[in-house]
Amino acid sequence: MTTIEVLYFAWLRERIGAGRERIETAAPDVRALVAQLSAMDDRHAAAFADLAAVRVALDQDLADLDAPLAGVREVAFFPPMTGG
Amino acid sequence: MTTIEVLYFAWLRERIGAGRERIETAAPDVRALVAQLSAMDDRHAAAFADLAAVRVALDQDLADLDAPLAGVREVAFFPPMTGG
Amino acid sequence: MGVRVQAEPFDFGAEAAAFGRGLPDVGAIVTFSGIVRADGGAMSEMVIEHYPGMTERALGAIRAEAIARFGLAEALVIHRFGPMRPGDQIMMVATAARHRADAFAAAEFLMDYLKSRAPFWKKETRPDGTDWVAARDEDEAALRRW
Amino acid sequence: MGVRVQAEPFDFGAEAAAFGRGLPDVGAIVTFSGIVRADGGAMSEMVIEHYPGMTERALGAIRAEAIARFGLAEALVIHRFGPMRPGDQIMMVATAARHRADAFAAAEFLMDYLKSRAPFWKKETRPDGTDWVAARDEDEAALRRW
Repeated sequence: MTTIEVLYFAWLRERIGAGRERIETAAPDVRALVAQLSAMDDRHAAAFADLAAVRVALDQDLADLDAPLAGVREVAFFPPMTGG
Repeated sequence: MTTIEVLYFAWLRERIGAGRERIETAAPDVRALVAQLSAMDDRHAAAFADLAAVRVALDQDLADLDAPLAGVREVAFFPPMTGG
Repeated sequence: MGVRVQAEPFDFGAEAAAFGRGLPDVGAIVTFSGIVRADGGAMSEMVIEHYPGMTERALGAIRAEAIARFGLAEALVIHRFGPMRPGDQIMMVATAARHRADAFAAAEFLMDYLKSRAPFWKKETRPDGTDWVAARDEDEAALRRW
Repeated sequence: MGVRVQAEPFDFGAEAAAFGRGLPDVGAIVTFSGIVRADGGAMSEMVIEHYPGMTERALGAIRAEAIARFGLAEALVIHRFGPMRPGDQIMMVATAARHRADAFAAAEFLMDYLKSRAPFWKKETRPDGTDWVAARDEDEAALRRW
């Protein structure tokens, strides 16, 4: 078990009701972490209901859902970006 | 015979030694006018020696060497443009 | 100094003028600026959220890639976050190169990557409510040309 | 007001800022500015000759075509003539559109046509003498993409 910071932005943040939480996890990859988070409560389940609309960054670099979590300290979930 | 203003720019102006001259001509098209001008003296002949390097405008619109001169009052000769 | 992420408005004219000063052997400067559209009065406020830390990191990487790929003499990215109103400047990029083709291509490259790879999210307030702007398929597709 | 041909220098930053003000429903502004390159010190002076009357007419037509083709809200062309030194601004264009693709394409279109279809000629002074700049094949080729 390690402790990671999980961050949420835009509508993921709003659905979950928090921008950041500290999570104890043994998840080997992002997909397993998402499963753990989704099982926490209805808010998390709603936020991750459509994974095609969710993007992830590991320690501030874009990654995909199958990326391993070994050594990662900060995981962020957010919708597709809309800057510019 | 009609009278037209003939203008020269850039190295055509320098070779001919004048930026503008009034020419009496019966030339039906630009090519005939070029022949008339080239026959005037060595300077004009030198300016028109390489027609591939000469562009023409009739009354301030780009045209080509076969364009008719009927009704035209101002003919300008110059090299390919290099603005911007 | 080539990337700035800030809540404060910036002066596009002053930034554009300062960007061009003193760059040796630069023949071409291109700027792009993005402005909040009113959409005929339908949009009253926009709020931009971002991911502090990752934003600077992502923009810095995109800028470095543009400089290397197009041989730029300089490149600048400024992007705001927080609340904005129609007519406000959201962001700008500027590129400087010897020739115009590189300056144009680099500015478009910066914009295409910034749109879909820098962590910003827009939320708009319209008469029927407030909602997050959906990403456009053509923005993702635009990346494929590079 | 969309075309200016002048001997005097212009203030790029001020022009760029003024251009963007008060344009309704514009989301994207692109500017290009052309600067006299020193070419590593090899070029000491440039003189631009033009064809008064035709210049304004040609630039006006190119601008009108860009506005129509790309649905621009506004477009500006400023081009200087006369003597200039390395680092001086030669010219600028600015385009305003709803979306960035049109603003970028219109600015490139304006530049491509202006380069080869507006009656300007550059003469450069270098250590080995003074001569007219030759037109580049790629500038003529650039027109074929439109």
